[in-house]
Amino acid sequence: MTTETLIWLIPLPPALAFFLIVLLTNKSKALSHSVGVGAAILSWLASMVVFVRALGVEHLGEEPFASSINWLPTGSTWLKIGVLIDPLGAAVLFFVSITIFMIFLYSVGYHNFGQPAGDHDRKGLPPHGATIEEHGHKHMVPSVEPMYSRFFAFLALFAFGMYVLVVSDNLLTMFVGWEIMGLCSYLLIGFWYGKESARNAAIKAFMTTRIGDVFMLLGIAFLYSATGTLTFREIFREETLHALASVPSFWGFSTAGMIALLLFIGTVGKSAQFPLHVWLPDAMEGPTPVSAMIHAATMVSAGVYAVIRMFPLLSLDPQTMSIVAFIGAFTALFAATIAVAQNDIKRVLAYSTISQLGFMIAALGVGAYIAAVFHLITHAFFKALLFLGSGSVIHGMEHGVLHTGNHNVDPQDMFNMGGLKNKMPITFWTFLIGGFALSGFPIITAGFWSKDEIFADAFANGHIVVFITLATAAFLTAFYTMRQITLTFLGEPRTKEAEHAQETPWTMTAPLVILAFFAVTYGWVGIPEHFPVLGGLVPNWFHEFVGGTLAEHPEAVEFSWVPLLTSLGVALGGLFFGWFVYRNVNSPAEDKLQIPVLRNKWYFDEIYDFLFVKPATWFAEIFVYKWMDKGLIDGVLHSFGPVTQGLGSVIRNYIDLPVINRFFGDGSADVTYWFGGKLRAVQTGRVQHYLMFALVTFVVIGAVLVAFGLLA
Amino acid sequence: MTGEQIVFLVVALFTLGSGFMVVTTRNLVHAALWLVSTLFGVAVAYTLLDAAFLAVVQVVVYIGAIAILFIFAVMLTRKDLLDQGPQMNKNWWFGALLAVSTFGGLYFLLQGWDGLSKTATAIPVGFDAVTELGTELVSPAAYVLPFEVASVLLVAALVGAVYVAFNKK
Amino acid sequence: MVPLSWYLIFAAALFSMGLFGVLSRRNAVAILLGIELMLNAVNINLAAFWRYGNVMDMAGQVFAIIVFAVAAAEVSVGLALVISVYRRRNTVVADEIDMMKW
Amino acid sequence: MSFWNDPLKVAADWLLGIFTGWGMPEIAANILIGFLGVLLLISVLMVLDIFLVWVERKVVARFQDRLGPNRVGPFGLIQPFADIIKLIIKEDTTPGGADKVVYNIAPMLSMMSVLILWAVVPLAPKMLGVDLNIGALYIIASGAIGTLSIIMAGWSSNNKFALIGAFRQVAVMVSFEVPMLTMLLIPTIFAGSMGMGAITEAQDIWYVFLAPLGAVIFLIAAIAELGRAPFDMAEGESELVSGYNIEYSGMKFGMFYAGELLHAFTFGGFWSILFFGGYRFFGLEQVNPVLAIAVIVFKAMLGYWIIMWVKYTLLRIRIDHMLAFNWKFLTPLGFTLLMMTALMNALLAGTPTWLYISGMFLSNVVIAWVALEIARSVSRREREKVEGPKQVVEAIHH
Repeated sequence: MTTETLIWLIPLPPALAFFLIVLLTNKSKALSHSVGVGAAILSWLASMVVFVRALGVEHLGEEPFASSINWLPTGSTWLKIGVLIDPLGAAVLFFVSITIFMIFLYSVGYHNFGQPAGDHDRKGLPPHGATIEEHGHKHMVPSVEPMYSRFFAFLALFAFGMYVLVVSDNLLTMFVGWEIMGLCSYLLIGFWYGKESARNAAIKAFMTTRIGDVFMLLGIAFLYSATGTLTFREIFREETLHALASVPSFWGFSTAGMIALLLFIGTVGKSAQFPLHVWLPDAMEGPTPVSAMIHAATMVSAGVYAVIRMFPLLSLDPQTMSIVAFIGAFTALFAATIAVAQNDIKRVLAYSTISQLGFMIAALGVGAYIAAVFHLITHAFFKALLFLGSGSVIHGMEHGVLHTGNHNVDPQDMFNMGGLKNKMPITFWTFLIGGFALSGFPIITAGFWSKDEIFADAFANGHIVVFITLATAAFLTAFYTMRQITLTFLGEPRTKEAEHAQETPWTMTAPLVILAFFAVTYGWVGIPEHFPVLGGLVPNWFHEFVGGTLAEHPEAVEFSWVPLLTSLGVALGGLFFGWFVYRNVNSPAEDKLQIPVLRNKWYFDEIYDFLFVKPATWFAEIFVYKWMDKGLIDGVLHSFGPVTQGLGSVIRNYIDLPVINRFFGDGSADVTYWFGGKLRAVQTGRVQHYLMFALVTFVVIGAVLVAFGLLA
Repeated sequence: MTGEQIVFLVVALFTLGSGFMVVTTRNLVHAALWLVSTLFGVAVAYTLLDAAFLAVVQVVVYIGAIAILFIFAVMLTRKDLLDQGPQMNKNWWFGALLAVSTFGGLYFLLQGWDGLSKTATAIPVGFDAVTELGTELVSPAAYVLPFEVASVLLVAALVGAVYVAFNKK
Repeated sequence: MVPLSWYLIFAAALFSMGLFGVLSRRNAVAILLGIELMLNAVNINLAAFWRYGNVMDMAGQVFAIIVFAVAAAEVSVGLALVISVYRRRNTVVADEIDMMKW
Repeated sequence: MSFWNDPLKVAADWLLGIFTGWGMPEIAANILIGFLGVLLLISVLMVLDIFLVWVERKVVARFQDRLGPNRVGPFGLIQPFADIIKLIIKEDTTPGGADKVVYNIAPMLSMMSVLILWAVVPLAPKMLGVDLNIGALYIIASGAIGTLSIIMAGWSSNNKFALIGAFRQVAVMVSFEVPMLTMLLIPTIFAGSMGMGAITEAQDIWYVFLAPLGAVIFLIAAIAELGRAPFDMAEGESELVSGYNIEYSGMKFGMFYAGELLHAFTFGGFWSILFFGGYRFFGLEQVNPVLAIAVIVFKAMLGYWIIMWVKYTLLRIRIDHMLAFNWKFLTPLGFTLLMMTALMNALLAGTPTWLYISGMFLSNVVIAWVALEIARSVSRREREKVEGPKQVVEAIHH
């Protein structure tokens, strides 16, 4: 099979799995998850084959795997859709397929497959656990998710969307995948629709991302009207870009800049950048695999991926670049500050995700293309690892909760944990690796290399402000990461639940181990040549490979000690302080950093509530509903009724009954009846007579025709 | 008057004669048998027209199936077989009149038509009508659709006939 | 060489005979016999037009084949009707089968 | 062009020379020669027919563990002539109330329907009456005439046994024409022509290897067409005395009888032509036309032998079973086989010969197997409906 065909086929298995599960196998849990996981494996294998073949190609950037077909006729020409795997695509495909596969695997364990059905579990609520009788005494065990199959169906659809987005060679199908994922994130965040918080979170996420998507759609439309094509390789042709850059548009932006900006807003929504970041922390209401899915593997990466795709367009306009850089850096810092004061283990990770995405965006803003991609991938690995790890922790805690039966202990609150190191060793070590990678622990972890590269580029390109901001953010990152680890794993158990927490099944730990492996090693493919000692031990493969995507290959920045020392300092310092401050903090009260403004996320939700939600509600309920609808429109409508009635009765009495009914209706009936009475004698009921009549008519007509010379 | 014309005239007279017997004989079985001979004559006419396939199909379908079916039907409806009463209905003269007038009309129309006296061109060598017919019957470019429709019609007729004639007791 | 007109007139005559049979026989089976004659006349015309027209164009023969099929169907159904009528009303005289009137 | 390579041609030329020598116009001479040829063929067939009577009686005798005719002449070879003389000198009765004309035409038609078949039988390369490119249909057409003769005989002899017999026979013949025609189409598919000569020439491998099932079905249909056992309900002596020819006596009966025998032999011949390569026998036919004729006669004899074998081995089948067997089993099977053959032919076109042959053969075998399985299960269900499910009798322990 040619690589192109294979690429076409990659998104297929999840889609099929979705329909299979929804339509056929949703009765059987085992069947459903085997279908789902099977699909994930198939796509993963295909992706790996594609990836390996991609590695084999020299100058993949110049001639990537691409094939396209005509889709929509647009006047004389066609709207083409197709697939494209260039170095960027290959790299992204690599981690996406792996993470998706891992998450499928993980979900099996997370939803307690194989456990008995819950005593009083209801659809739309998290399982509460089941009582089982074991040699004499009852005790609670985790119970299986009631909507197990549905979860895998959604997951599969989500994977489909992501694959479509990655392999598509044009903005249109990319946007389609983008929207599919938007829908699925809505469905999955609101998966436990029984919980009001989940419902609200789902709606919030949907709405917020929708804002971005609308702008993105505008950008796409603008691009199409400007260039007449949506295919990347045609947009990124030299003359096209030049034309776009030269034509000015509104507010001093060039067309390219404007388009890039609009598309970027889409990304802001999707990957939760500064103004539209609010939905992401709430999205934690979804099951943990969803969090990992959305926050590491697919959606947020998708946002960044989109911007990276559009980089050639983006880089044309310095104004846009600076905006991007600013937003990225600001997000990085400010999300980090919030993360410091969160107690929910997953929310911390959520905010750290936002801030890490900020890093990537900022990197793009300063033109560090490769660094952005690199960080995207490494981050995907270690953040997926962290989320799954936290999920595993929560799972263990839930086990403890079930054991004690005290259900008002929040298994996600870090202050309820502590000392889990010994209870859940695998989870602990993998989580530790993930955390160090996140905080950029020097040399061994992947996070270090990607972050360091960002610093280096930012510094070398002379964006000092961005550089300092990011450095601060990085420090905070290390800090809250260590805080999290300390509170969760180190020290003594603070609750009985924490004492009875226990390690999770292999389906959950295996992905952790695998991801941990990548979280460490993936950094080594991108070690800069000029790095002291290590530089050049392993070639900077990543730079070479991904760099090929761009038309002119970006050369590596020359080495400088400042960023290196900075990153070393912030990472180690942050980690140290994190441990030092929280080594014996046992309750939120003792936590000095719990200042309200941080706890309440700078009051963003409240501000938005005041600025947008309240007015919208007022407009809808008071203005439109009460005044417009009830008052004006209904009034008018109600006045119609009587008038029409009167008119109708007049027409009936003076026109309908006498004229239509009597005269035309009955009259015609009478006439027909009379004629029928006269003519019925003709109908003898004998077939031969009928034939004779017909023939006579025929002969007569023929005779007439001939007589008047109309024939022959 | 060539040999072919003589043959044609003989065949035509034979056919018309037996056709006349078909519509006039009192004994219906004889009528059916006369029909058979008429069909034979038509078959010979086909061969004179170099349509051998039609001729054979005529024999197979009409004589092998339809005529036999008629004989069956005549014997199954035995009551009127041995002919009490007239075989003609009471206004048969009018039918005859109409038939004759129809023939006259057709003849008149034919008189007015120019392509009437044209004679057949020789069939080109190597042209196999049967092969051609077969390919055209099943080629989508030509007549496969009517062909299929005809088959459907036959199936419908088969089912219908069985259903109608089935003795529900 | 036989001119086309002979065939056409031959067919016309056969057709008229069939018509006469259809119009004036009492027995329903006999009526069907007449119909057969008419169909055959038509077929002769078709074959003749094929032969005297463009031989390469098989339309005439194809039509003839279709007419065969139609004739077979018509006879089977017609005779089936006759038989079932005979079962129910114990007659095959067309004039006596006249329930469908006022 | 010596006499031995193509005797008929030489003879024809010779005669032409003579006739034209008498000042006869060439067309008339040719017509006359053709007529003479037909005469020759028919008379040869008649003699063969007489010989067949002897064969039949000998064989049936052997089957029934008798000696058969052995008094008149060596091995009773003269017996049939004696029979014929007897038939001829017998009184030729025509029952009162019979429809004279029809009654007398029927036997001739019956004989004719068999004889005209031989117009398309290829006796040797380039030696056949007329190479119709629609030979297959021609066979069916002659069968139609046979049907006609039988119903005429049955109806005209004004005898209810005859009528019932004729009805049965005609019903059987009309029904079994369908699978027969279907099977005729299978060699047509292989050879790409309906002409008997072409089919024979195309048989480098005998079609029985390509369509064994087809050969079997054709044989069954042929036997039913002949109205011989096990399909001889039409003349079931036990209830119909003798079926449609009950009233016939003397040479008229003789014609029916001879017609049936010759019909059987002819179908043996067609069987061999369609499925066993006709006059072809490892290039023997190329040596000399006489050899070719010998080959095809031999093969036809074999076919005839098999038909007799069946006749004297199997029991008579009830008429409704016969028709049900045809419409519910044989015809669907035939259609399936035809479709499958056409399909395989299209699929295997251009593949090496061994693959083509094996593919065809296997498809036949598979279809046959499936059909038999279905038939078996259905019949088992029927049987249980009649006599209830099998009781398993427990062994009694003492």
